[in-house]
Amino acid sequence: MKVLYFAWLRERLNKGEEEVSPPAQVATVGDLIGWLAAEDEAAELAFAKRHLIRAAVDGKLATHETPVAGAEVVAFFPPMTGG
Amino acid sequence: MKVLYFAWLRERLNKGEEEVSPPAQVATVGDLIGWLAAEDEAAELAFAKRHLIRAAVDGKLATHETPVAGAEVVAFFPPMTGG
Amino acid sequence: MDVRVTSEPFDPGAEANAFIARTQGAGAAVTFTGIVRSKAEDPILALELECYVDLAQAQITAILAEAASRFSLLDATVIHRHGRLVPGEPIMQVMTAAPHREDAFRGAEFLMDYLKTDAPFWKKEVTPTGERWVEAKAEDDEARERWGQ
Amino acid sequence: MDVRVTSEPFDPGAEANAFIARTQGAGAAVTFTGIVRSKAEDPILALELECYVDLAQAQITAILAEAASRFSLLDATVIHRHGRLVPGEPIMQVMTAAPHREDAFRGAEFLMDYLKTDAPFWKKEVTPTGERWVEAKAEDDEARERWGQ
Repeated sequence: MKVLYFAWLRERLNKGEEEVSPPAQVATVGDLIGWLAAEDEAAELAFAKRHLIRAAVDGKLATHETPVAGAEVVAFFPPMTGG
Repeated sequence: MKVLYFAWLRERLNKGEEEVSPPAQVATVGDLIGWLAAEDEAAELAFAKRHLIRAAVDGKLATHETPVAGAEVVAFFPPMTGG
Repeated sequence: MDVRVTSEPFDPGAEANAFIARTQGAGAAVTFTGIVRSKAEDPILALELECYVDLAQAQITAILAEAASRFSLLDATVIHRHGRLVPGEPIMQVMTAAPHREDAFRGAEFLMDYLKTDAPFWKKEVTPTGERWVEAKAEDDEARERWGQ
Repeated sequence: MDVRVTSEPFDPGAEANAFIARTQGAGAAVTFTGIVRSKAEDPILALELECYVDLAQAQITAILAEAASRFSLLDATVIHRHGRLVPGEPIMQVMTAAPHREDAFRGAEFLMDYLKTDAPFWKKEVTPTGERWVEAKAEDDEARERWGQ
Protein backbone atom coordinates (compact mmCIF):
# COMPACT_ATOMS: atom_id res chain seq x y z
CA MET A 1 0.00 0.00 0.00
CA LYS A 2 1.30 3.43 -0.93
CA VAL A 3 0.72 6.27 1.53
CA LEU A 4 0.92 9.94 0.48
CA TYR A 5 1.41 12.95 2.76
CA PHE A 6 0.67 16.58 1.97
CA ALA A 7 1.31 20.04 3.46
CA TRP A 8 2.41 20.08 7.11
CA LEU A 9 1.99 16.31 7.40
CA ARG A 10 4.55 15.91 4.62
CA GLU A 11 6.87 18.43 6.28
CA ARG A 12 6.63 16.90 9.76
CA LEU A 13 7.21 13.41 8.43
CA ASN A 14 9.88 14.69 6.06
CA LYS A 15 8.50 12.53 3.25
CA GLY A 16 5.82 12.84 0.58
CA GLU A 17 5.13 9.12 0.23
CA GLU A 18 6.09 5.70 1.43
CA GLU A 19 5.23 2.05 0.95
CA VAL A 20 3.70 0.35 3.98
CA SER A 21 2.40 -3.14 4.73
CA PRO A 22 -0.05 -2.87 7.61
CA PRO A 23 -1.28 -6.07 9.23
CA ALA A 24 -4.73 -7.46 8.39
CA GLN A 25 -6.43 -6.00 11.48
CA VAL A 26 -5.85 -2.47 10.09
CA ALA A 27 -9.31 -2.23 8.55
CA THR A 28 -10.07 1.51 8.29
CA VAL A 29 -8.39 4.86 7.67
CA GLY A 30 -8.53 5.45 11.43
CA ASP A 31 -6.84 2.09 12.10
CA LEU A 32 -4.13 2.96 9.59
CA ILE A 33 -3.45 6.29 11.32
CA GLY A 34 -3.18 4.48 14.66
CA TRP A 35 -0.83 1.87 13.24
CA LEU A 36 1.42 4.47 11.51
CA ALA A 37 1.56 6.56 14.72
CA ALA A 38 2.52 3.49 16.77
CA GLU A 39 5.32 2.56 14.37
CA ASP A 40 7.15 5.87 14.43
CA GLU A 41 7.63 8.78 16.84
CA ALA A 42 7.51 11.47 14.11
CA ALA A 43 4.24 9.97 12.88
CA GLU A 44 2.84 9.90 16.42
CA LEU A 45 3.46 13.66 16.68
CA ALA A 46 2.32 14.45 13.13
CA PHE A 47 -0.96 12.56 13.62
CA ALA A 48 -1.53 13.79 17.19
CA LYS A 49 -4.51 16.00 16.34
CA ARG A 50 -6.68 13.33 14.73
CA HIS A 51 -9.54 15.75 14.02
CA LEU A 52 -7.26 17.69 11.66
CA ILE A 53 -6.33 14.63 9.60
CA ARG A 54 -8.19 14.29 6.30
CA ALA A 55 -7.75 11.32 3.97
CA ALA A 56 -8.40 10.01 0.49
CA VAL A 57 -8.49 6.34 -0.47
CA ASP A 58 -7.67 5.47 -4.07
CA GLY A 59 -8.35 9.01 -5.24
CA LYS A 60 -11.62 9.55 -3.36
CA LEU A 61 -12.17 11.66 -0.25
CA ALA A 62 -12.60 9.37 2.76
CA THR A 63 -13.47 9.51 6.44
CA HIS A 64 -11.64 7.78 9.31
CA GLU A 65 -14.23 5.00 9.03
CA THR A 66 -13.54 4.29 5.35
CA PRO A 67 -12.16 0.74 4.79
CA VAL A 68 -8.60 0.43 3.52
CA ALA A 69 -8.56 -3.32 2.78
CA GLY A 70 -7.23 -3.76 -0.74
CA ALA A 71 -6.54 -0.03 -1.18
CA GLU A 72 -3.58 0.88 -3.36
CA VAL A 73 -3.11 4.52 -2.37
CA VAL A 74 -4.12 6.23 0.87
CA ALA A 75 -3.41 9.97 1.15
CA PHE A 76 -3.29 12.00 4.38
CA PHE A 77 -3.51 15.77 4.58
CA PRO A 78 -4.75 18.67 6.72
CA PRO A 79 -8.05 20.48 6.04
CA MET A 80 -7.98 21.86 2.51
CA THR A 81 -7.47 25.54 1.77
CA GLY A 82 -8.12 25.83 -1.95
CA GLY A 83 -9.85 28.56 -3.85
CA MET B 1 -40.02 73.82 -18.69
CA LYS B 2 -38.51 71.11 -20.88
CA VAL B 3 -40.18 67.71 -20.87
CA LEU B 4 -38.35 64.55 -22.05
CA TYR B 5 -39.95 61.27 -23.13
CA PHE B 6 -38.27 57.89 -23.39
CA ALA B 7 -39.00 54.41 -24.76
CA TRP B 8 -42.66 53.69 -25.59
CA LEU B 9 -43.74 57.06 -24.21
CA ARG B 10 -41.47 58.72 -26.77
CA GLU B 11 -42.82 56.44 -29.51
CA ARG B 12 -46.49 56.96 -28.64
CA LEU B 13 -46.06 60.73 -28.41
CA ASN B 14 -43.84 60.72 -31.47
CA LYS B 15 -41.44 63.15 -29.82
CA GLY B 16 -38.44 62.93 -27.50
CA GLU B 17 -38.86 66.35 -25.93
CA GLU B 18 -40.94 69.49 -25.91
CA GLU B 19 -41.18 72.84 -24.19
CA VAL B 20 -44.29 73.32 -22.07
CA SER B 21 -45.65 76.11 -19.89
CA PRO B 22 -48.04 74.58 -17.38
CA PRO B 23 -50.17 76.93 -15.25
CA ALA B 24 -49.18 77.64 -11.66
CA GLN B 25 -51.63 75.13 -10.17
CA VAL B 26 -49.55 72.27 -11.72
CA ALA B 27 -47.56 71.65 -8.54
CA THR B 28 -46.36 68.03 -8.76
CA VAL B 29 -45.24 65.42 -11.28
CA GLY B 30 -48.71 63.89 -11.01
CA ASP B 31 -50.33 67.26 -11.74
CA LEU B 32 -48.07 67.67 -14.77
CA ILE B 33 -49.08 64.26 -16.12
CA GLY B 34 -52.74 65.19 -15.70
CA TRP B 35 -52.28 68.52 -17.41
CA LEU B 36 -50.31 67.02 -20.35
CA ALA B 37 -52.96 64.29 -20.77
CA ALA B 38 -55.77 66.89 -20.79
CA GLU B 39 -54.03 68.99 -23.43
CA ASP B 40 -53.57 66.27 -26.03
CA GLU B 41 -55.30 63.05 -27.06
CA ALA B 42 -52.05 61.18 -27.81
CA ALA B 43 -50.76 62.15 -24.36
CA GLU B 44 -54.01 61.00 -22.75
CA LEU B 45 -53.48 57.55 -24.27
CA ALA B 46 -49.73 57.44 -23.62
CA PHE B 47 -50.20 58.35 -19.96
CA ALA B 48 -53.30 56.17 -19.47
CA LYS B 49 -51.58 53.63 -17.18
CA ARG B 50 -50.36 56.05 -14.55
CA HIS B 51 -48.74 53.31 -12.43
CA LEU B 52 -46.33 52.60 -15.31
CA ILE B 53 -45.13 56.20 -15.57
CA ARG B 54 -41.79 56.94 -13.93
CA ALA B 55 -40.27 60.40 -13.78
CA ALA B 56 -37.12 62.37 -13.08
CA VAL B 57 -37.02 66.04 -12.14
CA ASP B 58 -33.85 67.96 -12.98
CA GLY B 59 -31.83 64.76 -13.31
CA LYS B 60 -33.09 63.04 -10.15
CA LEU B 61 -35.56 60.15 -9.91
CA ALA B 62 -38.90 61.45 -8.70
CA THR B 63 -42.32 60.20 -7.63
CA HIS B 64 -45.70 61.50 -8.75
CA GLU B 65 -45.71 63.60 -5.57
CA THR B 66 -42.43 65.37 -6.33
CA PRO B 67 -42.87 69.16 -6.80
CA VAL B 68 -42.19 70.58 -10.25
CA ALA B 69 -42.33 74.30 -9.39
CA GLY B 70 -39.20 75.89 -10.82
CA ALA B 71 -38.03 72.64 -12.46
CA GLU B 72 -36.10 73.02 -15.70
CA VAL B 73 -36.30 69.45 -17.00
CA VAL B 74 -38.92 66.80 -16.23
CA ALA B 75 -38.43 63.37 -17.84
CA PHE B 76 -41.11 60.69 -18.24
CA PHE B 77 -40.42 57.04 -18.96
CA PRO B 78 -41.66 53.48 -18.33
CA PRO B 79 -40.15 51.20 -15.64
CA MET B 80 -36.45 50.81 -16.34
CA THR B 81 -34.97 47.63 -17.80
CA GLY B 82 -31.23 48.14 -17.50
CA GLY B 83 -28.51 45.64 -16.64
CA MET C 1 -14.83 53.82 -9.06
CA ASP C 2 -15.57 54.21 -12.72
CA VAL C 3 -18.84 54.56 -14.63
CA ARG C 4 -18.94 54.35 -18.38
CA VAL C 5 -22.24 54.78 -20.26
CA THR C 6 -21.36 54.39 -23.91
CA SER C 7 -22.61 53.43 -27.34
CA GLU C 8 -19.20 51.91 -28.14
CA PRO C 9 -18.47 48.17 -27.89
CA PHE C 10 -16.12 47.07 -25.11
CA ASP C 11 -13.82 44.08 -24.58
CA PRO C 12 -14.96 42.21 -21.43
CA GLY C 13 -11.66 40.44 -20.78
CA ALA C 14 -9.47 43.48 -21.45
CA GLU C 15 -11.67 45.52 -19.08
CA ALA C 16 -11.41 42.83 -16.40
CA ASN C 17 -7.62 42.71 -16.72
CA ALA C 18 -7.31 46.48 -16.51
CA PHE C 19 -9.61 46.51 -13.48
CA ILE C 20 -7.59 43.84 -11.67
CA ALA C 21 -4.32 45.57 -12.56
CA ARG C 22 -5.39 48.90 -11.08
CA THR C 23 -6.78 47.46 -7.82
CA GLN C 24 -4.20 47.07 -5.07
CA GLY C 25 -4.76 44.70 -2.17
CA ALA C 26 -7.67 42.70 -3.60
CA GLY C 27 -7.97 39.00 -2.85
CA ALA C 28 -11.16 38.63 -4.87
CA ALA C 29 -12.46 40.12 -8.10
CA VAL C 30 -15.93 39.41 -9.50
CA THR C 31 -16.99 40.28 -13.02
CA PHE C 32 -20.56 40.07 -14.27
CA THR C 33 -21.10 40.36 -18.00
CA GLY C 34 -24.59 40.72 -19.44
CA ILE C 35 -24.89 39.38 -22.98
CA VAL C 36 -27.59 39.82 -25.65
CA ARG C 37 -29.49 36.54 -25.65
CA SER C 38 -31.53 35.14 -28.49
CA LYS C 39 -33.66 32.13 -27.61
CA ALA C 40 -33.93 29.37 -30.21
CA GLU C 41 -37.71 29.23 -29.75
CA ASP C 42 -38.10 33.02 -29.93
CA PRO C 43 -35.11 34.51 -31.72
CA ILE C 44 -34.25 38.19 -31.84
CA LEU C 45 -32.28 39.98 -34.53
CA ALA C 46 -31.08 42.82 -32.34
CA LEU C 47 -31.52 44.52 -28.99
CA GLU C 48 -31.96 48.29 -28.99
CA LEU C 49 -31.07 49.99 -25.73
CA GLU C 50 -32.42 53.47 -25.18
CA CYS C 51 -30.79 55.49 -22.44
CA TYR C 52 -31.23 58.75 -20.54
CA VAL C 53 -27.49 59.25 -20.44
CA ASP C 54 -27.18 62.04 -17.87
CA LEU C 55 -29.50 60.34 -15.41
CA ALA C 56 -27.82 56.95 -16.02
CA GLN C 57 -24.41 58.38 -15.21
CA ALA C 58 -25.77 60.00 -12.03
CA GLN C 59 -27.76 56.94 -10.92
CA ILE C 60 -24.92 54.47 -11.47
CA THR C 61 -22.44 56.75 -9.73
CA ALA C 62 -24.72 56.87 -6.68
CA ILE C 63 -25.31 53.10 -6.72
CA LEU C 64 -21.54 52.47 -6.91
CA ALA C 65 -20.88 54.68 -3.90
CA GLU C 66 -23.60 52.85 -1.96
CA ALA C 67 -22.18 49.43 -2.95
CA ALA C 68 -18.63 50.43 -2.04
CA SER C 69 -19.63 51.50 1.46
CA ARG C 70 -21.97 48.57 2.12
CA PHE C 71 -19.53 45.88 1.03
CA SER C 72 -16.06 47.28 1.74
CA LEU C 73 -15.20 47.24 -1.93
CA LEU C 74 -11.69 48.32 -2.87
CA ASP C 75 -12.92 49.27 -6.30
CA ALA C 76 -15.94 48.84 -8.57
CA THR C 77 -16.69 49.68 -12.16
CA VAL C 78 -19.82 49.65 -14.30
CA ILE C 79 -19.77 49.74 -18.09
CA HIS C 80 -23.16 49.94 -19.80
CA ARG C 81 -23.81 50.19 -23.49
CA HIS C 82 -26.74 51.72 -25.32
CA GLY C 83 -27.70 51.68 -28.98
CA ARG C 84 -28.23 48.66 -31.23
CA LEU C 85 -26.59 45.35 -30.24
CA VAL C 86 -26.73 41.91 -31.80
CA PRO C 87 -27.06 38.51 -30.04
CA GLY C 88 -23.84 37.45 -28.33
CA GLU C 89 -22.63 41.03 -27.79
CA PRO C 90 -21.83 42.19 -24.25
CA ILE C 91 -24.44 44.69 -23.02
CA MET C 92 -22.86 45.67 -19.76
CA GLN C 93 -20.30 44.65 -17.21
CA VAL C 94 -20.00 45.08 -13.46
CA MET C 95 -16.64 44.55 -11.75
CA THR C 96 -15.97 44.51 -8.01
CA ALA C 97 -12.81 43.95 -5.99
CA ALA C 98 -12.56 43.29 -2.27
CA PRO C 99 -10.20 41.67 0.22
CA HIS C 100 -12.56 38.68 0.53
CA ARG C 101 -14.87 36.87 -1.84
CA GLU C 102 -18.16 37.40 0.02
CA ASP C 103 -17.97 41.17 -0.37
CA ALA C 104 -16.92 40.99 -4.01
CA PHE C 105 -19.89 38.69 -4.78
CA ARG C 106 -22.42 40.65 -2.69
CA GLY C 107 -21.25 43.94 -4.19
CA ALA C 108 -21.63 42.68 -7.76
CA GLU C 109 -25.10 41.23 -7.07
CA PHE C 110 -26.22 44.41 -5.34
CA LEU C 111 -25.06 46.50 -8.30
CA MET C 112 -26.85 44.21 -10.75
CA ASP C 113 -30.11 44.28 -8.82
CA TYR C 114 -30.05 48.08 -8.66
CA LEU C 115 -29.08 48.52 -12.30
CA LYS C 116 -32.04 46.36 -13.33
CA THR C 117 -34.56 48.59 -11.61
CA ASP C 118 -32.92 51.98 -11.10
CA ALA C 119 -30.76 52.70 -14.15
CA PRO C 120 -32.61 54.52 -16.95
CA PHE C 121 -32.18 52.09 -19.82
CA TRP C 122 -35.02 50.60 -21.87
CA LYS C 123 -34.64 47.50 -23.99
CA LYS C 124 -36.45 46.89 -27.24
CA GLU C 125 -36.15 43.52 -28.96
CA VAL C 126 -36.12 43.47 -32.74
CA THR C 127 -37.57 40.14 -33.89
CA PRO C 128 -38.26 38.68 -37.35
CA THR C 129 -41.93 39.61 -36.87
CA GLY C 130 -41.56 43.07 -35.35
CA GLU C 131 -40.32 45.03 -32.40
CA ARG C 132 -41.34 44.87 -28.74
CA TRP C 133 -40.33 46.70 -25.59
CA VAL C 134 -39.00 44.44 -22.84
CA GLU C 135 -41.23 44.76 -19.79
CA ALA C 136 -39.79 45.28 -16.33
CA LYS C 137 -39.98 42.08 -14.31
CA ALA C 138 -41.59 41.78 -10.90
CA GLU C 139 -38.75 39.44 -9.93
CA ASP C 140 -36.26 42.25 -10.54
CA ASP C 141 -38.16 44.47 -8.13
CA GLU C 142 -38.14 41.65 -5.60
CA ALA C 143 -34.41 41.09 -6.07
CA ARG C 144 -33.80 44.75 -5.40
CA GLU C 145 -36.07 44.75 -2.36
CA ARG C 146 -33.88 42.25 -0.52
CA TRP C 147 -31.22 44.93 -0.02
CA GLY C 148 -33.61 47.23 1.86
CA GLN C 149 -33.83 50.94 1.14
CA MET D 1 -17.15 22.12 -18.59
CA ASP D 2 -13.43 22.49 -18.24
CA VAL D 3 -11.07 21.89 -15.31
CA ARG D 4 -7.49 23.02 -15.43
CA VAL D 5 -5.15 22.33 -12.51
CA THR D 6 -1.84 23.81 -13.51
CA SER D 7 1.42 25.31 -12.29
CA GLU D 8 1.41 27.71 -15.26
CA PRO D 9 0.23 31.34 -15.02
CA PHE D 10 -3.02 32.20 -16.82
CA ASP D 11 -4.50 35.40 -18.24
CA PRO D 12 -7.83 36.11 -16.44
CA GLY D 13 -9.30 38.35 -19.14
CA ALA D 14 -8.25 36.16 -22.04
CA GLU D 15 -9.79 33.15 -20.28
CA ALA D 16 -13.03 35.06 -19.66
CA ASN D 17 -13.24 36.11 -23.30
CA ALA D 18 -12.62 32.57 -24.52
CA PHE D 19 -15.24 31.27 -22.10
CA ILE D 20 -17.85 33.78 -23.25
CA ALA D 21 -17.04 33.11 -26.90
CA ARG D 22 -17.57 29.36 -26.59
CA THR D 23 -20.84 29.60 -24.65
CA GLN D 24 -23.93 29.85 -26.84
CA GLY D 25 -27.17 31.22 -25.49
CA ALA D 26 -25.88 32.81 -22.30
CA GLY D 27 -27.40 36.03 -21.05
CA ALA D 28 -25.13 36.16 -18.01
CA ALA D 29 -21.50 35.28 -17.36
CA VAL D 30 -19.85 35.52 -13.94
CA THR D 31 -16.11 35.34 -13.40
CA PHE D 32 -14.49 35.05 -9.99
CA THR D 33 -10.75 35.60 -9.81
CA GLY D 34 -8.81 34.82 -6.63
CA ILE D 35 -5.66 36.90 -6.26
CA VAL D 36 -2.63 36.55 -3.97
CA ARG D 37 -3.10 39.21 -1.31
CA SER D 38 -0.41 40.80 0.82
CA LYS D 39 -1.67 42.93 3.69
CA ALA D 40 0.26 46.11 4.46
CA GLU D 41 0.30 45.28 8.17
CA ASP D 42 1.35 41.67 7.59
CA PRO D 43 3.02 41.36 4.19
CA ILE D 44 3.86 38.14 2.44
CA LEU D 45 6.59 37.57 -0.12
CA ALA D 46 4.95 34.62 -1.81
CA LEU D 47 2.16 32.07 -1.59
CA GLU D 48 3.09 28.44 -2.10
CA LEU D 49 0.23 26.21 -3.15
CA GLU D 50 0.64 22.50 -2.69
CA CYS D 51 -1.78 20.27 -4.58
CA TYR D 52 -2.80 16.63 -4.83
CA VAL D 53 -3.28 16.97 -8.57
CA ASP D 54 -5.17 13.77 -9.39
CA LEU D 55 -7.63 14.24 -6.54
CA ALA D 56 -8.02 17.96 -7.34
CA GLN D 57 -8.94 17.18 -10.93
CA ALA D 58 -11.46 14.54 -9.81
CA GLN D 59 -12.97 16.70 -7.04
CA ILE D 60 -13.35 19.80 -9.19
CA THR D 61 -14.85 17.77 -12.04
CA ALA D 62 -17.47 16.38 -9.64
CA ILE D 63 -18.19 19.81 -8.12
CA LEU D 64 -18.65 21.30 -11.60
CA ALA D 65 -21.14 18.63 -12.58
CA GLU D 66 -23.08 19.24 -9.36
CA ALA D 67 -23.07 23.02 -9.93
CA ALA D 68 -24.20 22.67 -13.54
CA SER D 69 -27.20 20.55 -12.60
CA ARG D 70 -28.20 22.61 -9.55
CA PHE D 71 -28.06 25.97 -11.31
CA SER D 72 -28.90 25.25 -14.96
CA LEU D 73 -25.48 26.41 -16.06
CA LEU D 74 -24.79 26.42 -19.78
CA ASP D 75 -21.09 26.12 -19.08
CA ALA D 76 -18.62 26.41 -16.22
CA THR D 77 -14.85 26.35 -15.98
CA VAL D 78 -12.38 26.21 -13.11
CA ILE D 79 -8.70 27.09 -13.46
CA HIS D 80 -6.56 26.58 -10.35
CA ARG D 81 -2.84 27.11 -10.05
CA HIS D 82 -0.36 25.46 -7.74
CA GLY D 83 3.28 26.20 -7.06
CA ARG D 84 4.85 29.50 -5.96
CA LEU D 85 2.92 32.72 -6.63
CA VAL D 86 3.67 36.34 -5.75
CA PRO D 87 1.23 39.00 -4.46
CA GLY D 88 -1.09 40.30 -7.17
CA GLU D 89 -0.94 37.08 -9.20
CA PRO D 90 -4.20 35.28 -10.00
CA ILE D 91 -4.48 32.03 -8.04
CA MET D 92 -7.62 30.64 -9.55
CA GLN D 93 -10.65 31.54 -11.60
CA VAL D 94 -14.21 30.26 -11.73
CA MET D 95 -16.42 31.09 -14.71
CA THR D 96 -20.13 30.35 -15.08
CA ALA D 97 -22.61 31.08 -17.83
CA ALA D 98 -26.39 30.81 -17.64
CA PRO D 99 -29.46 32.24 -19.33
CA HIS D 100 -30.12 34.45 -16.27
CA ARG D 101 -27.95 36.24 -13.75
CA GLU D 102 -29.20 34.53 -10.58
CA ASP D 103 -27.99 31.11 -11.73
CA ALA D 104 -24.65 32.43 -12.96
CA PHE D 105 -24.04 34.12 -9.58
CA ARG D 106 -25.27 31.19 -7.48
CA GLY D 107 -23.23 28.72 -9.55
CA ALA D 108 -20.02 30.72 -9.11
CA GLU D 109 -20.55 31.12 -5.37
CA PHE D 110 -21.36 27.45 -4.95
CA LEU D 111 -18.19 26.49 -6.81
CA MET D 112 -16.09 28.85 -4.69
CA ASP D 113 -17.52 27.56 -1.42
CA TYR D 114 -16.83 23.96 -2.42
CA LEU D 115 -13.35 24.68 -3.75
CA LYS D 116 -12.43 26.29 -0.42
CA THR D 117 -13.27 23.20 1.58
CA ASP D 118 -13.21 20.23 -0.82
CA ALA D 119 -10.39 20.82 -3.31
CA PRO D 120 -7.04 19.39 -2.19
CA PHE D 121 -4.86 22.51 -2.19
CA TRP D 122 -2.86 23.77 0.77
CA LYS D 123 -1.56 27.30 1.05
CA LYS D 124 1.68 28.31 2.71
CA GLU D 125 2.53 31.98 3.15
CA VAL D 126 6.17 32.97 2.85
CA THR D 127 6.72 36.06 5.00
CA PRO D 128 9.81 38.15 5.78
CA THR D 129 10.04 36.34 9.12
CA GLY D 130 9.31 32.78 8.03
CA GLU D 131 6.74 30.45 6.55
CA ARG D 132 3.31 29.48 7.83
CA TRP D 133 0.54 27.19 6.62
CA VAL D 134 -2.80 28.90 6.10
CA GLU D 135 -5.38 27.34 8.41
CA ALA D 136 -8.78 26.29 7.13
CA LYS D 137 -11.42 28.76 8.26
CA ALA D 138 -14.58 27.82 10.14
CA GLU D 139 -16.42 30.43 8.05
CA ASP D 140 -15.52 28.49 4.90
CA ASP D 141 -17.08 25.35 6.37
CA GLU D 142 -20.16 27.38 7.24
CA ALA D 143 -20.33 28.89 3.75
CA ARG D 144 -20.23 25.40 2.28
CA GLU D 145 -22.87 24.12 4.70
CA ARG D 146 -25.48 26.52 3.37
CA TRP D 147 -25.74 24.48 0.15
CA GLY D 148 -26.69 21.31 2.03
CA GLN D 149 -25.13 17.92 1.25
